[in-house]
Amino acid sequence: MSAILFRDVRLAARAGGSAMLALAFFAAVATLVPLGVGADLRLLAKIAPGVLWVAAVLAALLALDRLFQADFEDGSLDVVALAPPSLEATAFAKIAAHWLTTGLPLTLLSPLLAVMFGLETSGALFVSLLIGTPAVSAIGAIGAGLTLSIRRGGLILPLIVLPLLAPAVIFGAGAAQEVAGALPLLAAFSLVACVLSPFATAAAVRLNLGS
Amino acid sequence: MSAILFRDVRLAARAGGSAMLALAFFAAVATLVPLGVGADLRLLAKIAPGVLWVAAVLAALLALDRLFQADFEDGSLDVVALAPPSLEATAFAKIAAHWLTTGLPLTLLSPLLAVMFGLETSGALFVSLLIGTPAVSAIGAIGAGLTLSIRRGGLILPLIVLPLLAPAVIFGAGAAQEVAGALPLLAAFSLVACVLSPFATAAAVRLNLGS
Amino acid sequence: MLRYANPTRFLQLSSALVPWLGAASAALFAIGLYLGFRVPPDYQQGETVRVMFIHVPAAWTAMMGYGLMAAASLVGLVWRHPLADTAARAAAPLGALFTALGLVTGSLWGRPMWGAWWVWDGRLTSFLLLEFLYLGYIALWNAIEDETRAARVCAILALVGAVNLPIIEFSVDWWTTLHQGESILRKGGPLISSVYLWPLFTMALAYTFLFFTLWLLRIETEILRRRARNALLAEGP
Amino acid sequence: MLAVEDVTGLRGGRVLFRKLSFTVGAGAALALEGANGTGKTSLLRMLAGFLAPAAGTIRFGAVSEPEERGRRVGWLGHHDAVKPQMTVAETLFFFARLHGVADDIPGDVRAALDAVGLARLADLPGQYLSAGQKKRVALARLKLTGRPLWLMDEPLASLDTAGKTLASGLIAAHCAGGGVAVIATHEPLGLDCARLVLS
Amino acid sequence: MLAVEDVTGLRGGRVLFRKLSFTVGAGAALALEGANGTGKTSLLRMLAGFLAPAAGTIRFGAVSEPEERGRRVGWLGHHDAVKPQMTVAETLFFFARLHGVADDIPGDVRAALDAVGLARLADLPGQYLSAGQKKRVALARLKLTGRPLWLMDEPLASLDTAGKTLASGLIAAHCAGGGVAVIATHEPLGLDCARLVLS
Ligand code: HEM
Ligand SMILES: Nc1ncnc2c1ncn2[C@@H]1O[C@H](COP(=O)(O)OP(=O)(O)OP(=O)(O)O)[C@@H](O)[C@H]1O
Ligand SMILES: Nc1ncnc2c1ncn2[C@@H]1O[C@H](COP(=O)(O)OP(=O)(O)OP(=O)(O)O)[C@@H](O)[C@H]1O
Ligand SMILES: [Mg+2]
Ligand SMILES: [Mg+2]
Repeated sequence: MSAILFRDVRLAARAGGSAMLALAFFAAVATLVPLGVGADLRLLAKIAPGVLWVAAVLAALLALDRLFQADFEDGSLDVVALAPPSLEATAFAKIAAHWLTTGLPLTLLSPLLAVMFGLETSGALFVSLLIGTPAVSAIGAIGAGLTLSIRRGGLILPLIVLPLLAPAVIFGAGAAQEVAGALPLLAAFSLVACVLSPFATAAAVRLNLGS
Repeated sequence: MSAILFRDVRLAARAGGSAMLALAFFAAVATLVPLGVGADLRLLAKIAPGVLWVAAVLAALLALDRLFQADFEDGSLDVVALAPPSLEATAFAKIAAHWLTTGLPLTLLSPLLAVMFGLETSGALFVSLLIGTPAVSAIGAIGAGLTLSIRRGGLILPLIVLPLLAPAVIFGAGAAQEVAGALPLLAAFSLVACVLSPFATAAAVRLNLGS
Repeated sequence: MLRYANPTRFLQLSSALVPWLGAASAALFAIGLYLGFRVPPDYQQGETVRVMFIHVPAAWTAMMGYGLMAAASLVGLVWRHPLADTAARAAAPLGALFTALGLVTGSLWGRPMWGAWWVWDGRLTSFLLLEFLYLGYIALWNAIEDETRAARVCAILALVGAVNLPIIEFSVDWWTTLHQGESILRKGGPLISSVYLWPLFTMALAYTFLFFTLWLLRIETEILRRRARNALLAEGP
Repeated sequence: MLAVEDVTGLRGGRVLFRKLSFTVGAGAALALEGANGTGKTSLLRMLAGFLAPAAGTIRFGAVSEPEERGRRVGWLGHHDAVKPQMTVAETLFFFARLHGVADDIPGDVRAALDAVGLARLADLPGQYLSAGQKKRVALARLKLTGRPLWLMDEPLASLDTAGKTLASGLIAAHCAGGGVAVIATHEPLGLDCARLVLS
Repeated sequence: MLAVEDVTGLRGGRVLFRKLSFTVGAGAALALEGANGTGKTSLLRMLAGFLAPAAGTIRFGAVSEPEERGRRVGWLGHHDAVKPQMTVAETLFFFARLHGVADDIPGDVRAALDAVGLARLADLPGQYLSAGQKKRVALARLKLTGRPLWLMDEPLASLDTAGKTLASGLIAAHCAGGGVAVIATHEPLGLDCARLVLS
C-alpha cells in the first residue's frame, strides 16, 4: 500500500506531474477572477473565501481524472488489482497521494493568495482548506473510479463530482468566513467522506475492471 | 476537412460527448460560486460577468485536452496526418468542431445563467461570449497540440493556455459589462487568434508526431 | 413481489396496469385543474397562487423519483436483478424532467412573488443540485456501453448521491431562506387553508400516477429493446 | 491445479463459449488457441477474477473465491503495465514492493532484468522503449513477482526470435518449478503443452 | 520505387543505424527484420515523413519532400486507429471520405469489410472488438484508402492463422497491382520478398 502512495506522489512530483500543476492552476484561476471581476479590493476581499474555495475544488478536480485512468489504460491497474493490498487499501493510498500532491500544496499556497485578494486574516481560510480538501480528494476518487473506463471521462467526472462537493464548498467557504458552526460541520463531512470513499471507490474500480 | 469536422462534432454530440457535458460543467461551476460567495444577489450581479467568463473558459479548456490526444493515442492521428487535407486544415476543422460543441452551447446557455445571477441585461454577456469563445478554442488548440505526447497533458494544458487567454477574459468580461472599447478589442483578439492558431497548432502537432 | 421480477411476468402485469394508471392520472389532472381554477384568489398572492398546484406536486414527484431510483439501484446492486437496474435507469430521465418542471414553474412563480426569477436560497439551490445529480447519472449511464456494468456503476453513483441529498437539504438550512417553509406536510397540521389543500392533493396524486405510468412504459420499452438487441447479437458474428 | 468447470462466457449478451471444462495440473501449461474474437482474452479475464462467468466455477488449488484467486495470479495482458514516466528499474522495483517480494529487491530486479536481456536499459523511461522491449519488461515483472498461476495474453507478439525463445524458456522454467500457465496465443509456443482451441 | 540513400537514424542521441541504403521497386515488398529495439519502427516513421533522418535522403518515385511523400503512404502502425465510440463501418467511412476515395464509398466500405471477414461486425463499436478484429479493421482501411506505398508495423501480430493468410494475401495483391510495401515483422510473412535485417 505504501508502495502505491510513494509511487503516485513521486509521479506527481516529477516534472509535468500534477503537484506543481494543480498549484499553478489554482493560482491561474485565482488570477483570472480579479481580471474578470475588476480591481475593487473591497469587493474582492468579500468574495475571496468563496472564490478561492471554488478554485481549490476545481484544481483538485483537474488532477483527478487520471487518478485511475492512466493506470487503467497502460495495464498497470490490472496488475495492481491482483497485488496483495486490497482494492480498498489501494484506493485509500491513491486518495492520500492525491491529497498530498494537490490539497496540501493548495492549502499551503492559500495565505499568499489571501493577501492578493486583500483578506485581512488568512488563518480561517487556511484551516478550512486543510480540513476540507481531504473530502475533495475522497469524493473525487469515487467519481474517478466510476468514470475509469470512459475515454471522454474528463467532463463527466466534474458533472458527477461537483454536486457531491457542494457541502464541502458551503461549509468550507463558511468556515473561511468564520461562520459559527461551519468548521465542525466541515470536519464531520470530511471525516465521513474519507472513511466511506475507499469502499465506494474500490467497488467502482472493481466493476470497471470487468471489461 | 469537412470529414474531420463532421466526425468530431458527431463524437462530441454522441452520448457522453463533450457538448452536453461542457454545458453541465459550466452550469455546475456557476452554481458553486454562489454556494461559496453567498446568496447576496447584488453582490452576485456585480461579479457575474467575470465569474461566468472564467467558468466558460474553464469549461472549454476541460474539453480541450482530448482534442488531439485521443486521436494520438489510438493511432488515428498518424493516419489523419497522412491524409490529403494539410495539417493546418485539419487543425482548423478541429478548432471549429470544438467551438461548435463547447463555445456555442455555452453562449446559448448564458442568458439563463445571467438571469440566475440577477443580471439585468444579458445581451452584452451573450455577445461577448459569442465573439470571444472562438479565441478560447483557437488558443486552446495550440496548447492541446503542444501537450499532445504528454500523458498528463490535462494539467499542463491549462498552464500553457490560461496566460494566453488572459486578454480574452479581460476584454470579454469588460465587454460583458459594456466597458467602452472592450468589444472591438475582443473581436480583434479573437480574429487574430483564429487566423494564426491553425498554423501554430499544426506545427506543434507535426513536432509531436516525430516521437 | 419476486414473482413479478421476471421480465415476462412484469410485462404482462405492467401492460395490464398502464392503461388504468394513465386514465386515472388524466382524470385526476382534469379534476385537479378544474378545482384549481375554481378556488378563490389568495388575499396575498392573488391569482398566482394557482401556480402552486403545478409547482408543488412537481417538486414532490421529482424528489420521490430520486428515492425510487436509489431504492431500485440498491436492489440491483445487492440482488443483481436486471429488472431493478432497468427500473433505476428508466426513472432518471423522468426525475430530471419533473425537476426541470419544478424549477421552471417555481421560477415563474418567483418573478411575481419575490421580484426575481431566481434567488440563491437553500431550497432552490439544493433542488438545482438534484437536477445536476440526475444529469450526471444519465450522462454516466450513456457513456458506458456495456449495460450490466453501466447499471452497477450508476447504482453506486445513485446511492452516493442519495447520501448527499439530505446533506444538501440540511447544509443550506442556515442560509437565508425566501422559499416557503414546511407548510403542508408538517407536524400539527397544514398551515394553508383547506380550500387550497384539496386541489393540491388531487394534483399530487395525478402527478404521482403520471410518474408511475411513464415509468412503467419506459421499463417496458427498455425490456423490449434489450430483447431485440440480444436477438440481433445472437444471430450476429 | 487449475480446474474450470462448466464455465459459460457472455459478452454483451452473446455467448462466447458454453459449458467449458478443463484442468491444468501443477507444472503444466495450456495453450489457448482459436480464431480472432472467440473469447481467449475474455476467458483469461475470468480466470483472473476480473470478469464473472455467467455460469460455472473456477478453482485454483482449493481457492474459488475470485479475489482470493487473483492473489495467486501473475498477469501479462495486451497492455504491458509500463509507465511512460518511470524508468524500467523503477517500474520493476514498484511492482516488487507492491507484491511484497521479500529480501533483496534491488538484487532481484537486476536478476530479472538480466533474465530478459534488458540490463542495459534499466534507467530508460518507459516511453522510449520499443514494443518488444516493453513486452520484455512485462516478462521480467512476471518472473519477479513469483505468482504460481501465470495468465498470459499473446506473450510472443512483438518479440524478436531471441525474445520468443526467452519467453518460452521463462514459461518452461516456471512450470518446472511447479507453476501453472495458461497462454492465449496465435503463434506456436515452442513448448510441449496441451492445447485448447476455442471456436 | 522507394529509394533510401545513406540514411542515419538517431534516437535520444544514440545511433540506431548508420548510412542505410536500399531500394524497393514498384510491385515489390520488403520485410524489415531485426531484434527488438534495433529501429524498425523508427525507420518506418522516417519513411512516412513523421521523423526526419539525421542524414541521408528518402525518395518515393520522384518525391522526396516528407509531407508530399506522406500523401502516398498507407500507414498501419502499432495502434490500429480504431475509435472506441465509432462503429466499424463509421470508422472506415470516415477514413474513406477523408482520403477522398471517389464514387461509391458505402460500396467500397462493404467490399473492404468483406475482404477482411468483418462484414458481420460492421455495426459494432470499436471498443468491443478483440485485438485481432481491430487489426482487421486497420487492414480494411489500408485497402480502402488505396495508397501506393504501404508501411506496416507488425501487421501479423494478434491475427489468427486465417487472418495472417488474409493479410499476406492483401499485401501480395497490393504489390501485384504495382504497389510497394515495407513491413516490419518478427514473423515469417509467407510472401516471396526481399528481407532487410537491422542490427
Ligand atoms: C425556482 C424556484 C423554486 C424552486 C426550485 C422550488 C422548489 C421547491 C421544492 C423542491 C419544494 C418541495 C419541498 C419539500 O417538500 O421538501 C417546493 C415546495 C413548495 N414551494 Fe417551491 N420552489 C420555487 C419557487 C417557489 C415560489 C416562488 C413559491 C411561492 C411563493 C413556492 C412555494 C412552495 C410551496 C408553498 C411549497 C410546499 C411547501 C411544503 O413542502 O410544505 N416555491 N418548492
Ligand atoms: N460489449 C460487447 N458487446 C458485444 N460483443 C462484445 C462485447 N465485448 C466484447 N465483445 C465480443 O466478444 C468477443 C470476444 O473478444 P475477446 O477479446 O475475448 O477475443 P479474443 O479471443 O481474445 O480475440 P483475439 O484473438 O482477436 O485477441 C469478440 O468477438 C468481441 O467482438
Ligand atoms: N528518447 C530516446 N532516448 C533513448 N533511446 C531511445 C529514445 N527513443 C527511442 N529509443 C530507443 O530507440 C530504439 C528503437 O526503437 P524502435 O521502436 O524503432 O525499435 P523496433 O525495432 O521497432 O523494436 P521492436 O521490434 O521491439 O518493435 C529502442 O532501443 C529504444 O529504446
Ligand atoms: Mg485477445
Ligand atoms: Mg517496433
